[in-house]
Amino acid sequence: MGRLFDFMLPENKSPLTADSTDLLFNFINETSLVIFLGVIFAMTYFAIRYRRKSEDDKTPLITHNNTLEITWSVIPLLLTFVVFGLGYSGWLNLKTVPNDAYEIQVTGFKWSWNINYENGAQTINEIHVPKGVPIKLVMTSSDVLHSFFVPEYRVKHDVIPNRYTYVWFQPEETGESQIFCTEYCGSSHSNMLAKVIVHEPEDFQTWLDENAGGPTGSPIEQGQQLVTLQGCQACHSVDGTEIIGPSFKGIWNRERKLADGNTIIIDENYIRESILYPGEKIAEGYQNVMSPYEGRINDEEITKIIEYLKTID
Amino acid sequence: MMSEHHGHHVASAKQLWGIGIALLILTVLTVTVAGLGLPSPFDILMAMTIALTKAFLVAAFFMGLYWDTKFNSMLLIGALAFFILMVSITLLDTLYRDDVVPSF
Amino acid sequence: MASLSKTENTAQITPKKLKVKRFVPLENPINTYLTDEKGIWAWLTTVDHKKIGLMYLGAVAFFFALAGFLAIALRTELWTPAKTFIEADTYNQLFTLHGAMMVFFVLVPSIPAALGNFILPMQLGAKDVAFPRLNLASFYIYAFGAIFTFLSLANNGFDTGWTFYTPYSSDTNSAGIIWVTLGVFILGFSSILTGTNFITTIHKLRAPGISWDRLPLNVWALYATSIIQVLATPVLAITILLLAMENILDIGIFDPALGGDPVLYQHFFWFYSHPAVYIMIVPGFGIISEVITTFSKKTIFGYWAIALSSLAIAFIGFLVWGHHMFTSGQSAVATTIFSFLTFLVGIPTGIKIFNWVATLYRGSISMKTPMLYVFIFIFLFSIGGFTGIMLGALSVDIHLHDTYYVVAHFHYVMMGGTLIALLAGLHYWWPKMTGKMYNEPLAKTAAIFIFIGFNVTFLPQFIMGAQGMPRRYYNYIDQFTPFHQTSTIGSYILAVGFLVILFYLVHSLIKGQKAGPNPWNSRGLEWQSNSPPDFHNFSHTPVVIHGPYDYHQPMEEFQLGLAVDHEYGDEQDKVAAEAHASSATETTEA
Amino acid sequence: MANHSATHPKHVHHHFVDSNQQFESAKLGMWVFLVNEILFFGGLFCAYIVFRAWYPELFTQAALELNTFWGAVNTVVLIGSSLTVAMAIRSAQNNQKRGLEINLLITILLACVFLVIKYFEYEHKLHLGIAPGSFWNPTPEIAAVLDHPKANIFFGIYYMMTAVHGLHVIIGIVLMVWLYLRARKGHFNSEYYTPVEITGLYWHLVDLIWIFLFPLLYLIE
Ligand code: HEA
Ligand code: HEA
Ligand code: HEC
Ligand code: CUA
Ligand SMILES: [Cu+2]
Repeated sequence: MGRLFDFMLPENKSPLTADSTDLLFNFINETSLVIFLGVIFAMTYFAIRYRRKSEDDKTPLITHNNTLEITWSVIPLLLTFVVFGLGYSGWLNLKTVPNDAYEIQVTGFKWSWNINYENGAQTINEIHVPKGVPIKLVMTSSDVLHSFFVPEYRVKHDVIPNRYTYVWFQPEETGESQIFCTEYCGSSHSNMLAKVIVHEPEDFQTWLDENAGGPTGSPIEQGQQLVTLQGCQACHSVDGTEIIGPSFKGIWNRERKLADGNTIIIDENYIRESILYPGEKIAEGYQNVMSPYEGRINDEEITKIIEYLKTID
Repeated sequence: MMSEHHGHHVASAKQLWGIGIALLILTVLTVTVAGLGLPSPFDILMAMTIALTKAFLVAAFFMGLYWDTKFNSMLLIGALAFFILMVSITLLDTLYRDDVVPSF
Repeated sequence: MASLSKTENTAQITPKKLKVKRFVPLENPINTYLTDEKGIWAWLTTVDHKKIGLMYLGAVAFFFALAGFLAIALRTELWTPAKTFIEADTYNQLFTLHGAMMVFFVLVPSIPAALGNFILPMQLGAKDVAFPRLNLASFYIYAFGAIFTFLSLANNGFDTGWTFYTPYSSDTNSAGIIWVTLGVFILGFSSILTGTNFITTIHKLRAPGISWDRLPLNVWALYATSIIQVLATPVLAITILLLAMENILDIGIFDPALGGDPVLYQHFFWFYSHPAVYIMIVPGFGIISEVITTFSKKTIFGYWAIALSSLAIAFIGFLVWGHHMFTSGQSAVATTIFSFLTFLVGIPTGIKIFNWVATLYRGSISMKTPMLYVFIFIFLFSIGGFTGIMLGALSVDIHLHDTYYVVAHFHYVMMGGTLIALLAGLHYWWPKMTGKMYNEPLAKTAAIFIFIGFNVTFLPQFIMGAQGMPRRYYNYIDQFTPFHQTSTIGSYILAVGFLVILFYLVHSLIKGQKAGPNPWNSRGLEWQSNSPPDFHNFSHTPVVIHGPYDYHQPMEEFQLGLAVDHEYGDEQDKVAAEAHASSATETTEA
Repeated sequence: MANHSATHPKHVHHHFVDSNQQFESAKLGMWVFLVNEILFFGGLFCAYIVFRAWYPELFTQAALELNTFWGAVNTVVLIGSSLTVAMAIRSAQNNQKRGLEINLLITILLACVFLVIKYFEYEHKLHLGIAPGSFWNPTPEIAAVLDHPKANIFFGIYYMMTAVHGLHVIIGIVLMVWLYLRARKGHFNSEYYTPVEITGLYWHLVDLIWIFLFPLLYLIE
């Protein structure tokens, strides 16, 4: 607290994971500053003190000096040992999840984060967590590499297809913290943002109960929620604006030109195929960037989405 | 006068044929040993030992390292060393993925 | 500091016993390598290392200007948090192209293939590199690789970042990625051939009398670099080949969807690309050593420490690649070891920095442009190096990885280090290469512009990076706006600086004053020739009886023992050579 | 500089002092290049080792699809060609023009035999649908034996290794043909046979690589 380089760091909202990092960050900066100023000072001083006075200046023959050279090899070496040790212990702390941590499942895909809770509640791009409790996020990706980063907690980890990775943190105040995707993942990499929303523990419980079991309501309403939860809206608008994929507005029974030159009418089968295997038929004028939803979404859900899509016009 | 120099050793035909035949025998040997079906670490160890012997023969005599400047041998050994380095460090990751945090 | 002045006299040899005659370079050479063969065709087919060096220099400058121009476009786009003037996909292609070109087309060949090609044989007193035709071939391979990259642009381009991480790169269906991987593959061979050529040249073509302890530090640096080039670049080649196959055929080694492992790709990539950063910086170290002695008129402090630390850096550099993968999901054991080894690189680098500063002590320091760049180098590179240490620290890197902090770090080492060193070398050897002087006041002005512009561009990136601004972001959240805007302004100042350089260098070619053979009064062997040198570098095979940094001896006496007045092959020369090539060299044997 | 060729034999380039320096340089250069070749293949071997360490059972299973007999024959063929290359160098050193030519021809022939055998091996596998990458489409009988989910990766590595090696063989053949043509014109003798020597080094390396590929790919039981 109150160290010279604190101004460089964002607010620390999870002291259990952030403190050791901040400490080391400051330590390296301060030590480096001292050595750096020493080098620059010596260099500038010599440049002035020994500036060339005439072309015939004589200089002494100084080839080396063992004492000095050993000093300036050993001191940095010792310093690096310290830095390694501190970094290692801080990192152990980041890897060692407390036993009582509350687990939440996170799936990254182009270009959203889908979050699943133990009771079936689902959110998109929002992680709701209780304050003062260690949280463990179990993460995977359904397409390419992404990386989960919360600057205010000093945690980051890559999110990898076919593998689970995790991070943990323990927020100590309510409010919101920014989540970034920090592994390059294509066109909208920089829009793959999300928020951690920290509640008082009671409020969190209420929220969780309210959302238990995922989407609710009529099939059409459920379809609407699914379109949001599955992150379709990152690429498909419902009001006709063109983003990355074709807009859903008026999609039903529309004519669709495909990249291979054929034209078809958009019906149930086409939509279903487009969701599960988007690479099979590419709409003309668009890139094949939609990731396959195969395995992430079931038939029932697809039907609901189709019901909903029919209603947008 | 040229052949006196270390770069210009002329191997005798007998030598070369000898090495060639040794390599043949080793090939037959490695196939036979593989057919025996030794238990797990030994089969690969055996196969690699034979392969290394063959490699040594080729490098030392066909490629003439035996008569050549030491520096060229050093290059070959160096290349192998860096290859081994690459593999072993990579294995440090791939073999220990699921391991818990190392404690020391 | 009193102990510093301890002197040693062992290096002094009395030249009188020798039957060597003084060799005096001409003030106004009539026949130089530039006038020797004329016409475009002669240039394009030349096997002269000097001309090839210049052709590389031209190509490197061209790509630098192009990639720098892209950088300006990037910075301009980042003026506002949302779209400023280009689309997201264009932006992504731009930073990929910027990074890939700067690394593969500019920095990797810059010092070795451009300046090194020109200077190395001269510093060895050789007539050419060992394989002149291979040298030319490597230039054309380089050009060929570049063409492929441009073909890639014509085929939808590529937007993977210069690191080409799978599965993004193997899944993308843009044909551009295939072309660019082919381009980089081909380019790798150019780099390998240069390295092979240099190693052989250094071993076999030293002039009589250049023993290992009289090798200029620039040669040591290039030697270390060549070793890395030969050992690391083939791994890049195979990686890139596997990547291309992954993309075309889906062979599945790196693609998790097919059962492969994306982290393995990262190992392969960084096995090359971390050593590659030392391919970029170590030749820079060589230049700094040369310039700092010349302009302090003083022997280098700690010759062996500097020479061997280059080799140490080259070696340790192979053991640390995993520090780019701390968040990637590699195993804990590997992570720990990589972090530990990473710091070790700092030690030999520190030794160099301290030795350079110590060289200044009691020197006769002349602040000409090359020297100014050396000071800038030490300033900027130290910052880059220290922030590298920051990134090597495990817990801190978790926070900083893939943020602008990393972007700032590598610009400080690559631009603040290598590129500044390149500028130092360019100005230092410019009179030798062209026979002309450049405009000193303008050069200093440009250097100051670059220094200021650079810091204004990249210092804010440290802060916003630590604040959490991720890299490769087309849009960003509002809180980072002031940092980005400062950075953008800085990049414009930088551009002005480079335009000034472009202006006065061209001007110098046309109207520059004659330089004379040795305008800096350097003791380096390359300066004991005409400027510009003639076709065979020296009209006589030099017999060297002094180290390259013997500033404690008067110039007259120094020159006296430098070269013999006869063709090598004459009996008398051989006697001289054998007498003085004490621990040397293959070349003196008959 | 006019008189510098006086002491130089024709084949010695101007920037070398003498023939020996040139020869030594060429050989050193070739060795440095071989270092690079080793690391190049090293990448493939590294991938092989990593996957073998992960899925040993896959490798045992998949190697059964490779024909040990033909692999062994090819090993013998390559060893033979290495021998003839060594003999070719010897002939050059002894000024035996005829011997040089014949040895080079036999080498080229053996290299071609190697490729032909390789071709039939590939052909056979492709026929069974054991094809690289997206062409992976094994016939039902094969699929029954090779029921490992990552079998495609083993063959991905197999094809990469053998194809890259095969490419080196082809390059080798081209070089040998070039040597043969020069040998016929009488370019080589005991004073100057550098190209034969360094091409020989290259060819031995190609053999060396195969010496390891053979047990690693074919001989896993
Ligand atoms: C010329 C190129 C160059 C050079 C020389 C360096 C030098 C170093 N680099 Fe850097 N680095 C890059 C180019 C370079 N780097 C690039 C391009 C990337 C990003 C790639 C990408 O992802 O796109 C990168 C990324 C990068 C990372 C990964 C960051 C991340 O993605 O999370 C790390 C982590 O350890 C790192 C560390 C280091 C270290 C320890 C050094 C050391 O060599 C520095 C040594 C120097 C000093 C330490 C200063 C001088 C020393 C003293 C004055 C003595 C006193 C010293 C001590 C007390 C320690 N670098
Ligand atoms: C050699 C390495 C090098 C150099 C010199 C530079 C130079 C610059 N770089 Fe770059 N940069 C990289 C290597 C380099 N960069 C790499 C590897 C990446 C990562 C890419 C990735 O993520 O994949 C990157 C990424 C990168 C980013 C991050 C993009 C992102 O993550 O979203 C940014 C943003 O500010 C940036 C800016 C700049 C700027 C403003 C310069 C300026 O310094 C440029 C100044 C130069 C000029 C303005 C040219 C002017 C020249 C003339 C006018 C002609 C004169 C000619 C002669 C004198 C010969 N670079
Ligand atoms: C990564 C961005 C992205 C996401 C996320 C995404 N899509 Fe798409 N989608 C596209 C693109 C681009 C296309 C056009 C190219 C194509 O046909 O594959 C498309 C095409 C479609 C089509 C065919 C539309 C037409 O007009 O031809 C449908 C239907 C569709 N998507 C549904 C969905 C649904 C439902 C979801 C969520 C469960 C979703 N998409 C998520 C990018 C995305
Ligand atoms: Cu997801 Cu970047
Ligand atoms: Cu690195």
